[in-house]
Amino acid sequence: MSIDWPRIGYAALTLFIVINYGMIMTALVRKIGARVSGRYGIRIYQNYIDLVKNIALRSKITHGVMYYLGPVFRLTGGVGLLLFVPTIYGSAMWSNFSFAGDLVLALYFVFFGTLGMALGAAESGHPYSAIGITRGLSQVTVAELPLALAVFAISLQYQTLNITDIVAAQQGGIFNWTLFTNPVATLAALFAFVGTMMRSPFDVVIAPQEIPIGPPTEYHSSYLALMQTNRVLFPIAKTVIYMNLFFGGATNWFEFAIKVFAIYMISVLVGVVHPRFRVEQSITFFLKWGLPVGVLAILLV
Amino acid sequence: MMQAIYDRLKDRFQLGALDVRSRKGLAFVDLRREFLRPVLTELRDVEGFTHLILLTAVDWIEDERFQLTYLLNNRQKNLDLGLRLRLDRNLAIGETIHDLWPTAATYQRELREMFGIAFPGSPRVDEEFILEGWTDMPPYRRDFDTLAYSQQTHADREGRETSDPREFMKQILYPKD
Amino acid sequence: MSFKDVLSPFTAWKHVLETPVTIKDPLTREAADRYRGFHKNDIELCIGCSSCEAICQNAAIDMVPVKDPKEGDSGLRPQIDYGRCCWCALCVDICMTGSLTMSNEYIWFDEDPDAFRFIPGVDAKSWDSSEKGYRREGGRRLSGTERVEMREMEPDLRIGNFDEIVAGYDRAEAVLEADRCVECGLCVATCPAHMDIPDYIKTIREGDYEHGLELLYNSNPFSEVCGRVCTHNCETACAARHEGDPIAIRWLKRHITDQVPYDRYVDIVGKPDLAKTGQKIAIIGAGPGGLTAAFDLARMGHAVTVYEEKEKPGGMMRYGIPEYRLPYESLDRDIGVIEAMGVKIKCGVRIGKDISMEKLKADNDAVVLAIGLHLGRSTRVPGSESPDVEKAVELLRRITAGEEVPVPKKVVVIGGGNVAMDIARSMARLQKQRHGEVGITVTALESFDHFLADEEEVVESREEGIEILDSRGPQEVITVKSGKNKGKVKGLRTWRVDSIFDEKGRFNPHYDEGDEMVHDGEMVIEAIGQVSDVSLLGEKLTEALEWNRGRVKIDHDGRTSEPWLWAAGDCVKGPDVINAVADGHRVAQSINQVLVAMREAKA
Amino acid sequence: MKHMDPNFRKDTKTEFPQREELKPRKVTTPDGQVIDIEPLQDYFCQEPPKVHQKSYFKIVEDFYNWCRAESLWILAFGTGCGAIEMRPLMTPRFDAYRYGIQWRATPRQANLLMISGYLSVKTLKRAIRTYEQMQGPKYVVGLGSCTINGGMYWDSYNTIKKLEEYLPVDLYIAGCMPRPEALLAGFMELKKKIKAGNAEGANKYAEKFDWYKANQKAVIKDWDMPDYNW
Repeated sequence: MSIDWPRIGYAALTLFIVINYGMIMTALVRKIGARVSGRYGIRIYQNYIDLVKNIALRSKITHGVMYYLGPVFRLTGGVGLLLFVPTIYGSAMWSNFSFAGDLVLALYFVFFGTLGMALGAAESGHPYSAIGITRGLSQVTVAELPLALAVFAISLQYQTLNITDIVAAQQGGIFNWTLFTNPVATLAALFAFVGTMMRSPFDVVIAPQEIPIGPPTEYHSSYLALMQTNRVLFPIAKTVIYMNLFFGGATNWFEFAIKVFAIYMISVLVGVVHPRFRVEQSITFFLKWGLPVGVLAILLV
Repeated sequence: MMQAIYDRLKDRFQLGALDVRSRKGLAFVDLRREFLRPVLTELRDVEGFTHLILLTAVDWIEDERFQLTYLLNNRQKNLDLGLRLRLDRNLAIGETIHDLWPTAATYQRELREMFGIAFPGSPRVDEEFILEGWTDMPPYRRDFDTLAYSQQTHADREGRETSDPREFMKQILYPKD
Repeated sequence: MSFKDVLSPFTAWKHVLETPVTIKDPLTREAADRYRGFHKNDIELCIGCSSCEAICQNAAIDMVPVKDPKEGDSGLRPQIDYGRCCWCALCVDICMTGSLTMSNEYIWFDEDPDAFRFIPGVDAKSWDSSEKGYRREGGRRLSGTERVEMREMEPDLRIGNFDEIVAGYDRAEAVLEADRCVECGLCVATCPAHMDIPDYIKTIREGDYEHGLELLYNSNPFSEVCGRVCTHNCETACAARHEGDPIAIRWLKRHITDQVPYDRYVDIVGKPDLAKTGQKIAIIGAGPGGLTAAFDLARMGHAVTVYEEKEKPGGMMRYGIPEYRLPYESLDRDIGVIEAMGVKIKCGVRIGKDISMEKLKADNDAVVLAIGLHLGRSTRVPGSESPDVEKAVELLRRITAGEEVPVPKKVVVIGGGNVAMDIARSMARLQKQRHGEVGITVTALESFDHFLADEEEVVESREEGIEILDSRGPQEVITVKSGKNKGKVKGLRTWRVDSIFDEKGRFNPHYDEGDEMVHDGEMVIEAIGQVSDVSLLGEKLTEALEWNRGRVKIDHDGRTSEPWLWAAGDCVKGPDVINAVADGHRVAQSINQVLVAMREAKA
Repeated sequence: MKHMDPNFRKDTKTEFPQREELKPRKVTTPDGQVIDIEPLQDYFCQEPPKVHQKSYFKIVEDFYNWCRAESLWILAFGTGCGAIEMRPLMTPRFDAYRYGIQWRATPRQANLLMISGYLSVKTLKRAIRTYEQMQGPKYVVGLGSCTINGGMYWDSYNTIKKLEEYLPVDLYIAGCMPRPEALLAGFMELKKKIKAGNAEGANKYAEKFDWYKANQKAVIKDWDMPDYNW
């Protein structure tokens, strides 16, 4: 197999664009959230400063190899997810490493970061990390169930596991989107979306006052900077999947920006105004509402 | 109402006079040590004083006595009754009542630490409660001088000096007197 | 969880387009008008009484020297430690002058923790000129402002007799008055005898009168006397004076002496328990100065003998102060205490006549001259040599001694001091007894603005029917020129005074000759000052001593140029009891030092 | 002034016994091995803090300092009553986030330790551990009278008076407590100090480590932790 060097370059460029987009967008989202609660909120470039500040810390302590690898895995999850998903439909340049079975890989990557994080955070030996991981894994598992079912439903619907094909099937008008062709599956997927974006009411994993930040309690300096990078990258990568699967994908960067922002805002819309669920509450919620909708989606197909 | 309760108990338990100087519905009574448990039990089970509001101590250093105050509350009738018990200060051993009210164990732990009153049999009574690494005399005892202790432990910031007006004026106005 | 519960939080999104509630610029935000911010102190108004320091629960305030003290101002100023302060503002609430206030400034940070200590008003701060901030509201004071009124005998009841006018506080009144004291101690330094004023006022509050009495007699053996007639300099220095009446320190002192039975006095004051030194001291004059020195020296173990020319001891306290102000009984009680200390008082002995100065010097280790001012001065206006022109001190002495004095229906007094008031009021009482009515005119040189007599004396005199005229300069005592009553006084001619002193401050009265008055009276009494009768010293000693403007020259401790002779009291210093007492203490201290040195030199 | 007994002497002789769980002991593992355990040695790191050098290039260090100042992460640990004054800063009324000031729930991620008022000896112990767990450069701000000279608790047997003897303090803010505005003003001052490169408390702590430890151990009698808790 020959290495397609330009493709790697384009992928790196994609990564760069998405990270910067994420930096600005998450800051903007925080500003919007602040506005809802009557504040001005952080400066739009605050994320960059925080990142540099963390990198610039002089002392860094480590708890072992896995502790060190944790954020790396986490970032790998985000990068991997993004790289195996076509960012811009119809553009060879921005399709990254999309291939025939990439939907399965993408689903795997959604989990990958979380697992890597779990290993790393566990090594830090902090009890709050352990609590956070337990909460996180149990909640993510349940929350992703509707997504899995929805993905199952649409792969049945489109008879493919290739994301590019799924996007292609949705082209030609807004009513070709899965949102309209299979609203039940979309709804099921949105349950999962809201549930895994680490926002209220499903953010008990990082409950800052209760189990200081949860899994990343012990993370700081460059480790934290890596995780911060992932934290702006990963949600967007995930949003890209949702965009591709249910909202017709994007054919250019402008459409990409608008759609990602809009889809992202769904979780924000819920998140900034709702209080936090406890773990068992959110599990019950997903089992009671998310799962039936997912099953219904499959049945309807 | 309080008087009626008092009258029912007074002779059987040789209670002291009923002190009702405080607000309405609050009274205090002195009692002897051997009657503490029977009186508390009777008050709790018969008279409806189901709640132990607090158990605290007063250091009557001049009389060489600790006074324990058991403040009970009757929620139905909105009555508060304080039982006052005097202990020899040099032999400060109280009687544990944690079996009557589990919460008393905590109060007794506190009294053990802050006043040095022992309560043999009370759960965890000898463990540290609030203080950590305390080696001096119990700090709520009145012969413990908190200001002196503070100055011997936590030095004041330097540069503080004051003058007494009467001495200062005398010295300046009548330097030779 | 109903569907509404899920949806209703979304209504919060309506805020997204509203202006945030956040304060745009919090760094320049002013605090409330009455915010308790950083302290300010009006350094001129402040008297350094340390009430703020005393009330501070956090020991945040130190009193530090800022300027030299003057009367009623300790010269200290509060320094506040913001490592202690909790901005409770009790210091502002208690401030006796209202000088300590707070600005509404509240931002202060520093790297150096020692920077947070400052003297408000002295160390310049940005908030010094701030108009806003916390201060006491209107009349609100933690300590009372009004003095408890002293009950006095009504004028028409008191005028016909020499009974004591002032009733004294009862316990409740005294406690109320004592409660106003903030125990600052500004009075202590101001009192010549440095009495422990705040401490004995405290004993009143606590009801421990015996301890109070002990404190009194520690520093003043004439506490009964001073409780009645003291010139109370302390009250002019009182911190309470600045926003109300000063504490009635004199009456509180009297209250203590009133409360303790006399037979307990000697026990409480305590007889000297020192071994006798065997050294002897003679004191000439049984007035406050001499007797105080005698009291102290006796308590130091010396043998003290007091020689008094007059029939009874007490000096000016007995023969100068009328009985209605100071009952002889009170004086006798104080003298009784002094005698109980072992002091021998020999009355009716005039030095220079009965015993010579030389003999005194030879028989004693030290001699104290405390002869007071017993000779009246004359105005020397024409007619003042008339036999009907009397001197106030002389007349007062005769009244006290029970001698017969002429009591005409109309009397004119020259003078505006307390002695003038004393003689006027004494004569008024005699007139009332003799004639049933009062006819006294007091002509003072000073205007009422600069009057010498105490205001209460003036008020009470007027209540008793005495006419007081200010700014009148005596020009002539008018006598009957002819006839049966030739030589008898019939009045005093006075001119209005324009000014008393010239530009250089010397006594040089200037009169308005157009404004002439004639005051009718068959007797004129001069009360314009006194001098000492130094004739007892004898020629040789008078020559040997150094003098200073008519008075014996003394050093700080009261020692004259003759090493064996000390002088104390009015004859060398100021004209009142408490100064004489202070003098007595000083002299006793000095003599004791010398005597101890002599003893040690011998041993 | 409060009355003080001049004859009172604190007990300086009694040593506080070491806690049972910290004593060296032998433990039998599940597989039957017997091992020695010395908790203070085994459970904690024993390495003292190091002085960290500044960046070699001044322009880089300046840029870093600017970022450090503009991204001030505060540990949300209320050590005293002043903690309540920080809540208005977090909430819409003052919204400190717009100045780059944020609160972090863990010392690892925080740069600024606020000593918000009185420190009892017990809390001091926690504050020291917390401070040492923070990553440098780190800053300490003392709030109010209590941290400067004991404040209201000047006569308390269990409250320390001079904070700078135990931790390197970058800034004190006067008040009891200082209002949120005063806190903000203090933060702005701290920012200036950081940008000027003068906020080197962490290095100072490392340099004078022995002095700080001696002071800390003078008041904390039950020193049941290693000398350096990273």
